[in-house]
Amino acid sequence: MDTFKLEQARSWILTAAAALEKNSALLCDLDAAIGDGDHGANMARGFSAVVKKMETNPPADIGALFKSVGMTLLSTVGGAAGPLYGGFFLELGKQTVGKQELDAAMLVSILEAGLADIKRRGKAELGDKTIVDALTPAIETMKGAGSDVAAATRAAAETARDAAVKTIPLLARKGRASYLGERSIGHQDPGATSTALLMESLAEVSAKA
Amino acid sequence: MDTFKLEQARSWILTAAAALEKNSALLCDLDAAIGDGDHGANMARGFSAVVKKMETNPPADIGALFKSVGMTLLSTVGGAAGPLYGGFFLELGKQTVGKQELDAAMLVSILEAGLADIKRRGKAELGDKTIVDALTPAIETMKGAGSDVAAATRAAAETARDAAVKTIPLLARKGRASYLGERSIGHQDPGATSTALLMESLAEVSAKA
Amino acid sequence: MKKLINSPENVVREELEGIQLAHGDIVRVSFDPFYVARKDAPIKGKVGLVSGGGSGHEPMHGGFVGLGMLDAACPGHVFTSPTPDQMFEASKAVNGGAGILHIVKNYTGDVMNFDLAADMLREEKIDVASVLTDDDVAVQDSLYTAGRRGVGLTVLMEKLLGAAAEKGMDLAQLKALGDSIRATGRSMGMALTPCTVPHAGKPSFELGENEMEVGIGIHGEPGRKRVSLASADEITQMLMEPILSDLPFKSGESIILFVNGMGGTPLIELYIVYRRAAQIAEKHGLKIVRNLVGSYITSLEMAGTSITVLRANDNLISLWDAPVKTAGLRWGI
Amino acid sequence: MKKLINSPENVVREELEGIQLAHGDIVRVSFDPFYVARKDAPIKGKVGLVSGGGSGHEPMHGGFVGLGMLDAACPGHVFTSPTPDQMFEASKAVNGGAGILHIVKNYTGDVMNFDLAADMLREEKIDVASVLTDDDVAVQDSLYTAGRRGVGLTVLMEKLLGAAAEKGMDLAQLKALGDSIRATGRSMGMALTPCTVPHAGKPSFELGENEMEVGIGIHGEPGRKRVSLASADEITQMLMEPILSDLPFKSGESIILFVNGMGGTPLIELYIVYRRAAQIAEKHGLKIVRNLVGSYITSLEMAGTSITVLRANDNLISLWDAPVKTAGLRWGI
Ligand SMILES: Nc1ncnc2c1ncn2[C@@H]1O[C@H](COP(=O)(O)OP(=O)(O)O)[C@@H](O)[C@H]1O
Ligand SMILES: Nc1ncnc2c1ncn2[C@@H]1O[C@H](COP(=O)(O)OP(=O)(O)O)[C@@H](O)[C@H]1O
Ligand SMILES: [Mg+2]
Ligand SMILES: [Mg+2]
Ligand SMILES: [Mg+2]
Ligand SMILES: [Mg+2]
Repeated sequence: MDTFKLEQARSWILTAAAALEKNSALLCDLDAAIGDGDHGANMARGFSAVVKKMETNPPADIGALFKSVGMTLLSTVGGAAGPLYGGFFLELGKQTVGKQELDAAMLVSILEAGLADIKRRGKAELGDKTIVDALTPAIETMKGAGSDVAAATRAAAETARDAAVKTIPLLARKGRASYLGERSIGHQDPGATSTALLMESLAEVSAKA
Repeated sequence: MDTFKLEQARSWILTAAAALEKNSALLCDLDAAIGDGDHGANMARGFSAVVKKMETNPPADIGALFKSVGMTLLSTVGGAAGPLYGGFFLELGKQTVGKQELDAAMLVSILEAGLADIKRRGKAELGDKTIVDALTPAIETMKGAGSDVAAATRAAAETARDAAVKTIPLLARKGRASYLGERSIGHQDPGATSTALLMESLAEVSAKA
Repeated sequence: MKKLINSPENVVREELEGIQLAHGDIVRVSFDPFYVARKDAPIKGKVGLVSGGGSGHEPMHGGFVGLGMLDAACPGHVFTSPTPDQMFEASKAVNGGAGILHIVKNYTGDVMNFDLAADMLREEKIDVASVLTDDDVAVQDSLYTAGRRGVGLTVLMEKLLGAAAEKGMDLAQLKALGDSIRATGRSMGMALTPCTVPHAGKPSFELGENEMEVGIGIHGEPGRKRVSLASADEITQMLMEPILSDLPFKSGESIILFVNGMGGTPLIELYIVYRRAAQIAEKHGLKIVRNLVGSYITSLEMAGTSITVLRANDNLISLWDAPVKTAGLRWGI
Repeated sequence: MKKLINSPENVVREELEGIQLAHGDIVRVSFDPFYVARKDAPIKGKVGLVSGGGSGHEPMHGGFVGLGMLDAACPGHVFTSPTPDQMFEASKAVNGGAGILHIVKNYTGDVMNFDLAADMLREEKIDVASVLTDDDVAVQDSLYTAGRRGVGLTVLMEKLLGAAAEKGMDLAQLKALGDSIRATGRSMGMALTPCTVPHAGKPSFELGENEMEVGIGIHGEPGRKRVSLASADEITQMLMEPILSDLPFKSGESIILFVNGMGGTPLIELYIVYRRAAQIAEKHGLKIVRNLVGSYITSLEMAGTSITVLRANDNLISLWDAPVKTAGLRWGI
């Protein structure tokens, strides 16, 4: 597959919504261990609102789609994840105004812009035990994985999944988990895990093209 | 034994205090089932105050002893048991002013006066699942048991113990247990049980004379 | 037993020390015997309002001592009625010469102990009257029983009589007003969890994960029935229905609606109960003219709620709105 | 899960309905988006004070809306920061033309969401400033972390800034006052039991019968350490010591002392904690000029306590004493 089309973008969001719904309890449990136990509920609530919005108001291009996703997440997720994922999708939207499809390189570059927004907003660096720890290596992998969108996103998804697991030994320096100090060590970061689910959904819809 | 002496009256109170202390948890448990769970603590607290008072201020006659017991119970037991047992001993004190010893008939008559005070104050009748249900038959037994104090109190103690057990099937009509209605059935009344302990202590000290 | 205490024996004394330290501007605490009195008592010419009861129901009663409410409160041991000497000393301490009114919850122990104290006060030529609360509709009343328990209405009674006493009502008028409040207020409560009396060290009863007790009092005693856990709306209905039909409250009447927490129930849940109670009251044609939502008459850390409904009129509304300055209830000053 | 609720999804909406029904004389509730505003807002020429945060901390913040305190509060889902649209709409609704001050507890989510709302307000040419609270000494602060949590000081902040805004202070002055309060207040909390977020349906963590969590926040999150159960005096010492040494508070200083309950802890225990906290403060040479004892910033039905100490001066004392009329805090009016 050489390009990522509006239809796939739409499927991505639907697939991600289903995955977040399915893994809501898992994400809540991860968050309960080192945060306040709401990450799964926040993400599931936000993405279910996104799905409802998409049904009543199907966007005409990728930019409009991502913008709508971002706006909806901002006003429904709350917590830290709301502004971070909301801002991420708003940024993706800005980068894709009017677009009907994206090639692999563009996909990488819009994800990079999204990551930059997350880092600007949350001020987290690699290794702080956050979303950044899953997204950064996933994008790196994609960059080096060539121009086949399906292959690149699949590789990125695997990296994200591994990277989420690799947050376990980290000491949290950002977000709620940072309040725990040393006690944050030994637990997988919920935000990195939801990012891995988003990347897995991206790979799944890209493979089906 | 033909008479009940000041020394025995003193021992009665000390023995009763020890018995109530020892059975405090039992009485609390009985009270928890159909009341508020404090009867054992109330009685133990009151009698331990009585013991302290007796040590610092040994009464010179039976009347003074019982009056002091009554006053102390009134100001330390609280709840329903405080006025009931406090008033009971105050009444015993009134009946024995200046006395150094009592014969069996007098013992019966002062206990009857004490019971009358409890009934006047608490308005409970036989069968209401209260102290009255243990004290009434115990005194009846004593009445018919002749002039030997040891034998009479022993018989009374047995009756009281049985009578306390016989409160189990009763429906409470007075005191906190009455709030439970039908649910008070099937539980032994704590007040009847503490009365049985008092009567048992009386028998024990009378036997030792 | 998980409690912020040092030892079961010292709970009441140390609580009183805390109250003295925290509210020394409003009250003074006597430690022998235990009572909490208005700092500015006795107030010459004002009837002294004295209440009391077992501890474990905070802020009742010590938290209701102050301008516009009680003159003194006598705390007993946890869940145990105080003793006559406390009531006697407290009453004497706040006697401004216009007599003493005892506000007594209808429990055998409380009634008998207050009666003894009243006798002692009369021997000292102090005028004493008493008002009972026996508002708990969960208890079947009859001539042959101890009658109903005094529960949530006690809080409203203390506020309303406190305001009336502050305005200069005499003892007989206060007694009459109290009796009329008694006659027109009803309550019922329920528990999601039991509570643990400190010296007992274990819960007062056991409740399964899917059970609740309905018709509970405020002493960790079992209720009238144990039923399956239900929703807040269903629970509220279970409490409101018997309350409304008991008096009965009639369409068109004005009421004060009081939703109370049992000690371990957070405010967020009480508002969910209030919501439904208000809806039911309105559907019944009642007009809620004043309300109170919070944990004012508690049962240690028990989770649960009770609802109190009191018929209101203009006089009661103005007494309700009158200034009150206590640790537990405060407005207008 | 034993709660007086109907369904986890409806907890916040139904709570707000209850608040509207109970406190319609003080507040009006918006349901889309969720916020609670002063009934008489906007007040021309007065800076609008807006706070917000996850639900489950009642009475904070909705219970602190009213004269002399907040102009609006935005409730998020339970323990989840509210969203920018709520803060934007609430701020606009109470904008009296003198600007808006956001009072924000220092959590990543709260800070980012309020920042977004502030951006949106600035686009509408509304002046916005914000004051953070980050008073929890249990959290080690550093340049590289999210910093400390905002906890109990938030209640005092809202009271004091509310009074100052009522007196006519402008936005810059309020911001400066808020920053100085932030700089001189410290808190720490502990839990005897966890709490259960409704949609999670199970406790946020497990605690053995002989364990407690020290250094807990207000979101059912685990604390900094788990230790053996201790007495109230020992626990109070464990909280007061880090608080006093952190600022540090120095002998001779005046303070406001706030002993808070976590939602499931009854008042009787809070007074036992207050007693010791006051003794420790006095031994440290501190003068307690004002205090607050009660459950004002809670963590659902969690049993536990937190202590907040704020340096006081005459200005703060007069702001503290100023009239306040909210569902959760009321005096002087
Ligand atoms: N500053 C930050 N930068 C990036 N990600 C962050 C930051 N703070 C928190 N997160 C992510 O957000 C996740 C928690 O989200 P969520 O539970 O929804 O919000 P909250 O912490 O407000 O309850 C964390 O697991 C972490 O991955
Ligand atoms: N009216 C009454 N007459 C006689 N005995 C009573 C009466 N009311 C209660 N009692 C007795 O008191 C006992 C309870 O005493 P206690 O638990 O100390 O007081 P309280 O009920 O106030 O907690 C009951 O078991 C009963 O035997
Ligand atoms: Mg979270
Ligand atoms: Mg009892
Ligand atoms: Mg009792
Ligand atoms: Mg959260």
